[in-house]
Amino acid sequence: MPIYLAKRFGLAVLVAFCVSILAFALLRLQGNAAGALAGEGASAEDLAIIVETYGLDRPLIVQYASWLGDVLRGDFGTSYFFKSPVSDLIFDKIGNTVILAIMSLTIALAISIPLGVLAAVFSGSWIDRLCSLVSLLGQALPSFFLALCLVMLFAIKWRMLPASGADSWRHFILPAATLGYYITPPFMRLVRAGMIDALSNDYVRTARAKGLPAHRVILKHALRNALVPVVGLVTVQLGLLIGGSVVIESIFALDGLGYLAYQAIGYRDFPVLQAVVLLLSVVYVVLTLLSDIVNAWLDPRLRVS
Amino acid sequence: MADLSNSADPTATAELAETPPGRMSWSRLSEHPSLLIGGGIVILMILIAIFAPLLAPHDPYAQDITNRAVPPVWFEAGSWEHVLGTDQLGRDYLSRLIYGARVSLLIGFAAVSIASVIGTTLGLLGGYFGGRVDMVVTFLTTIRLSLPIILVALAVVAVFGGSITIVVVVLGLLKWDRFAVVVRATSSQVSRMEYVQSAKAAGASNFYILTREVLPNLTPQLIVIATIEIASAILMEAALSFLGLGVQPPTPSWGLMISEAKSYMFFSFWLISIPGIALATLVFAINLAGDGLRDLVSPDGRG
Amino acid sequence: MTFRTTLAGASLGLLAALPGAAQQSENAVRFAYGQTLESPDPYFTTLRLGVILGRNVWDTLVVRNLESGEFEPLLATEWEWVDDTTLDLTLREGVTFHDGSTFEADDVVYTLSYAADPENRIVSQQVANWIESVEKTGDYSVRITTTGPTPSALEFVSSQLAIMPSDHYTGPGGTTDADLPIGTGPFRYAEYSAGGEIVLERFEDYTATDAKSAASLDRVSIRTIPDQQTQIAELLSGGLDLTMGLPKDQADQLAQMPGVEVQSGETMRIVFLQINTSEDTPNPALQDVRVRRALNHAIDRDAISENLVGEGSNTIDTVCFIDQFGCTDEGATSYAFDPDKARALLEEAGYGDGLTVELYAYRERHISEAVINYLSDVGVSVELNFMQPAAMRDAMRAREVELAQNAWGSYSIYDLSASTPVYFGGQPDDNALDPELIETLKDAGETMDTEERKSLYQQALKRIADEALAVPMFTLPVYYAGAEGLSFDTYPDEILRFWEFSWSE
Amino acid sequence: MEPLLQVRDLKVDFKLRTNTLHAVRGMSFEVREGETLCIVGESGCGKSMTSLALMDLLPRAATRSVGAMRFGEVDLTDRRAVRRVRGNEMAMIFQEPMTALNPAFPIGDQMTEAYIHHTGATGSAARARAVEMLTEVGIASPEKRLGQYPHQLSGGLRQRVMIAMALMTSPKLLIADEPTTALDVTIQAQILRLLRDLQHRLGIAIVFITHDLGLVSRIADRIVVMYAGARVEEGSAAEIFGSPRHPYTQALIDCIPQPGKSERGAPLGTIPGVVPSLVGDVRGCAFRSRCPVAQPVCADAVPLRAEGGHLWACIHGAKKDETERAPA
Repeated sequence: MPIYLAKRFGLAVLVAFCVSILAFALLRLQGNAAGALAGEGASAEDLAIIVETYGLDRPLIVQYASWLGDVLRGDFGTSYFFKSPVSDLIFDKIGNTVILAIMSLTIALAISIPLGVLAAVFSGSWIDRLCSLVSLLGQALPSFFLALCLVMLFAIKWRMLPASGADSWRHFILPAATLGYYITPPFMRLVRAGMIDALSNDYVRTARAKGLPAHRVILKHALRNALVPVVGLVTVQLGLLIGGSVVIESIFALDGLGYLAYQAIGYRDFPVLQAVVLLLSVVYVVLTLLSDIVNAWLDPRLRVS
Repeated sequence: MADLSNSADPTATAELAETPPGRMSWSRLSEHPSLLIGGGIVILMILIAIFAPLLAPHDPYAQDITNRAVPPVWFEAGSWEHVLGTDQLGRDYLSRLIYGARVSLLIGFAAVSIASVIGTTLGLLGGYFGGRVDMVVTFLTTIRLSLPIILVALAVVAVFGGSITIVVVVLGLLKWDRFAVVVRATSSQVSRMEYVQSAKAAGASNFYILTREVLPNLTPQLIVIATIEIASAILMEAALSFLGLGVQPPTPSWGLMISEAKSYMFFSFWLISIPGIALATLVFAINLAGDGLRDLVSPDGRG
Repeated sequence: MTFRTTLAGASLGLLAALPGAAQQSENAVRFAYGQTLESPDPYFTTLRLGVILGRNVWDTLVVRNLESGEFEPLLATEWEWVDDTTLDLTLREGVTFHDGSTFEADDVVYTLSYAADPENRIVSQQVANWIESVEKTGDYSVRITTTGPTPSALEFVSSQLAIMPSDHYTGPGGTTDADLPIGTGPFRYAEYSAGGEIVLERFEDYTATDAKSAASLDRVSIRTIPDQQTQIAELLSGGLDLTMGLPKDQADQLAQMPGVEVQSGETMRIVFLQINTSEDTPNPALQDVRVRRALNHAIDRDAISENLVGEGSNTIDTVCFIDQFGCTDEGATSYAFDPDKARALLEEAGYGDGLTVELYAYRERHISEAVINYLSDVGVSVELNFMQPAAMRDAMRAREVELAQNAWGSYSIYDLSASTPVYFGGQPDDNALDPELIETLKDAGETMDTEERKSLYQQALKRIADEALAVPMFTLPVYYAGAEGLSFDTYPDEILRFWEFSWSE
Repeated sequence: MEPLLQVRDLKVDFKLRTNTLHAVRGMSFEVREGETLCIVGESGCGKSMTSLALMDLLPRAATRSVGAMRFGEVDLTDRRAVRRVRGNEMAMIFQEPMTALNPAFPIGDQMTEAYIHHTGATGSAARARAVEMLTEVGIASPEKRLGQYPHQLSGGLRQRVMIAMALMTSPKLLIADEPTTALDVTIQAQILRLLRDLQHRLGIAIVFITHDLGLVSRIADRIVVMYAGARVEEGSAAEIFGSPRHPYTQALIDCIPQPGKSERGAPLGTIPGVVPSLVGDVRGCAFRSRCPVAQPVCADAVPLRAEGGHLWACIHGAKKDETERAPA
């Protein structure tokens, strides 16, 4: 297993490296880097100075290497818009995004695991059908539409929750519920499939034959095994959530990474955008690596061998 | 006693006895109501999109800013002149909705066409050739998966400007991963099959084998993934347009209509709910059809 | 039928909703603005919010009384033009900055010198580039020497030139070591995070004057909420006390909600389409005057003004605000809404088969859409680039923009030098770069004689209109939607004077 | 003596979309205390379904109907009652020791949980019992085993663990569903010996389900031969092997490889033909399509013949007497 993990780690590093090239290309894609750095009304001399200070006249490879060096030291450059270090901005916002992602996941799991279990235990019944209907609807309803409807009901009509912002945990409920609802279907499908698979296993029959009550059979013996692939999905979804919350964060004016990136797109603030894309990709890579490790640890068969 | 092996599940054998496996037929189709309903709605929407000029009662672009936000006919202030009312610039909402179906479907189909070509090609190469080629394909797929798709799409649209073409190309270039993963897995199975091996032995070219022997066997899975991806592409277009970085006005796109209506939602909910429901219905129908197709392709339901 | 009742129910149910208790008890105001502030320093943002913060956190040397039109003392108690290019000011004593340090002549010299130096790259060069030098003539007196006759000098002194403490900056571009910017105004920064929430607190040691009182609110928090519907939701759910800049439709509807009060006000803000006719225009068709005239004829400004913008909006024929000194539409060509004529002009110019232009815009998107529809009706198809103001400004200054939908508020300065020259006087935002216009506007800006100055401005405005170098459209009223019980006055300069705000009861 | 387990007219059906599959068609049998009853038949003949029906473990798609089914005093048609005895007085072990244990939990946990549930014992008492049982089934260093996971044990060990687990609650009846099929021949023999040994020492009744008639001869007191969901013959081991009456039983016995008699590596004997479909109504003798001595009358209801405790369902066979054959 150490060899397997070492391989996975190597792959992760390689992927992160390639993503960094893409992210670097993103900044160069929009062309006039010097002009963007110099800002408005820069004179020709200004531009020349900028080209020299930032080494924009060097070969791209050299520029990339020095940029990568900076990035590895945690220096993502300076925001065109805010004129402050990108790393400060990211450090400022990432907390909100992580809270949102974790809350969304918690909500998604709290819904999908019980429903997935029910759907599997009563597979083919109306509960199962209802669950798959809900899951289909969840995939069909645009997240931003759902978000607006939730705001209308919970914030305006019933005045139970704030409509936007990130000041307290209550502010996170609506955005987290929206994202959570949106990512519930894949979890529900996975739990259901895993449970159906687990329930058809011989060890479940053994557990029943031992006279264990149904809930113990289902919740202990079947669920434990059905949850193993869920762990993998959790890490993957966490990665996607951190990147995919752009829409939701902007609707709820939730001051997180996605919102920062969305604003950065509006300002053509490429250093920020570049940093967020790179960061999110690396987070995803790290999380998938982590999921492999956790899976290996969860499965006793892999743990020992 | 060799025939007394012990593993048979009486139900499974009975099912097999009842219906021959892997055969698609109308009688089997009728056993999948979700496919019938979903497919029916999708076909209806496609027809609406194709015949939009005949169906739309007004020019979807004709604005009349003295006659704005007229509610649909079922409200007191509504009229049959504008069945679904008019939008914030006085354009006929029904007509825009009808033309909007074109945009959604066009983007969905076009983007997924690009994605499926890329994904299928990569998947086929990886699955069939294995080894180094496969490593490269897997690597590319991993990189693609690690990119935050919405953000990258937004960034590219921001650089190149929003238009239907850009949205289609961006989504096409970003959504091939599922095709690659599934095609790779299946084609590596298929390429180990006897008839592929014998075709190889008979000296058939790789291209011939891939296109004539392997690809046809993947078609059912491809269709299933394509439906799911079309639904997801349509939703992403809507999200991009909602953020103002997708299709640009005055093109009627459902995502854009939702975006334009959002600041009216607390007072004229119908403005946002009409395109919202249309979008949800289309995506729901496609997913429903996709589920049905999946059941049809892999009857054990684990596909 | 059920669908119908659901829809109706949803809308009606909302109308019954009441905004909750506002922030009376906290004696605070929660305000939302639609665009992100790029810098807490008013010299480094063109955003209206930056101007608002500039007035609340800082003081200017003098201040204009909007009713009388006269200048009144603020940080300066007396001022006098010694000659056409020399202004002497006597400063107020006993004023302290938020950090406790005393306000002195050094601070004025430092701030104005910093702003005037183009190397320091403040965003709007015209507010200070008329300053040749500033010298300290005593602990509480300074002398400003101008580069030439500058009739509008006090306009800038009274509006944009906020006084910072000396040695506030560490380098060009507004770099500073201070955690939060420091001023002498009625409020001080308590919190600022880039793109996040800004919190102002009452400055207890503020030196109140007749022109500017001390604050009564304890606290003002300002959030960026880009989505209008989120702003409305916050207002309706009691999460916000004030927002400004909502479109007419939303303001009209909000006005009918219990618990929300909507005020509208005429403003100095003018909406016009700027046309890139410069040599490096990305769209050479725009260099053809017939095309530009066609654009003018194609758009029904009256209809947009009346239906989309609402009360308080007046159509304009020149790129300035009518109450500004020097602004007039006399003698300027006015282009009536005439799609046929527009089509004919395009035909004549060789674009009968259609023409594609890119339109950049950063606010009032609904107006952009109406404009696009009008233009497409005469065969001009428009690609819309909707972006953040700073990004659009950069694109404009790089002359990459074809058509720009601008909404210019002249920094609340009642002098034409703050409007027309910005776009036609050779300044960075100028996309016409017409030498004749640049010359005329420059002359006018340096002419002290009022009548002569007026006539030079009129000449420039006439040329802009005749050559159709822009599509002047209308003035923009601003709508303020606030919680019931919040009392405040609105002014045409769109500056929220938080120090005048209070909660009734 | 009252039989420990009594089953009369057990039927298991599976509803299909358009039809019904009759997996078990009217099985009846009895098991006495301390006795080993073997149920023998080809795969798919319904023997496993029979055992699952006893334990109320049938798949959800199955419907069960029964004339009578009693375990001692307990009515096994009463689901609540079943839950009390299942895993307690009535235990079961399965064919695949690889998969019958949950891979996610250690052995000790899986052995003790049901014991704790049924007896209310404390964790440590349960572990002590588990150690005792592991020793009982001949597992060395049982304490160490308790902490191990199933994948760390060999197949034979796992089946021993299964047996130990089944014995935790001192059951009166052990249902063993093909417990040795998945094991090597040598391990098979060990497990069989263990089961026989345990039965002698603990006095447990065993229902041993297998397709392997060869095994049956080594362990059975009584034998039920099943074919196509129904009992075709029942008798003591001596009766079945000594004078099989049903042509199917005879065919099965002919298939057993005889050490010394059949050549090593020679193809095993097979019964020609295929098992008939059990979908829809099954009339007459289900074996008649493969039966070498079938008669037209075999399509009618099959008589059940008895000779003492020896029962068989065939028109033939009062004695191995050709004259009994009905006229053509």
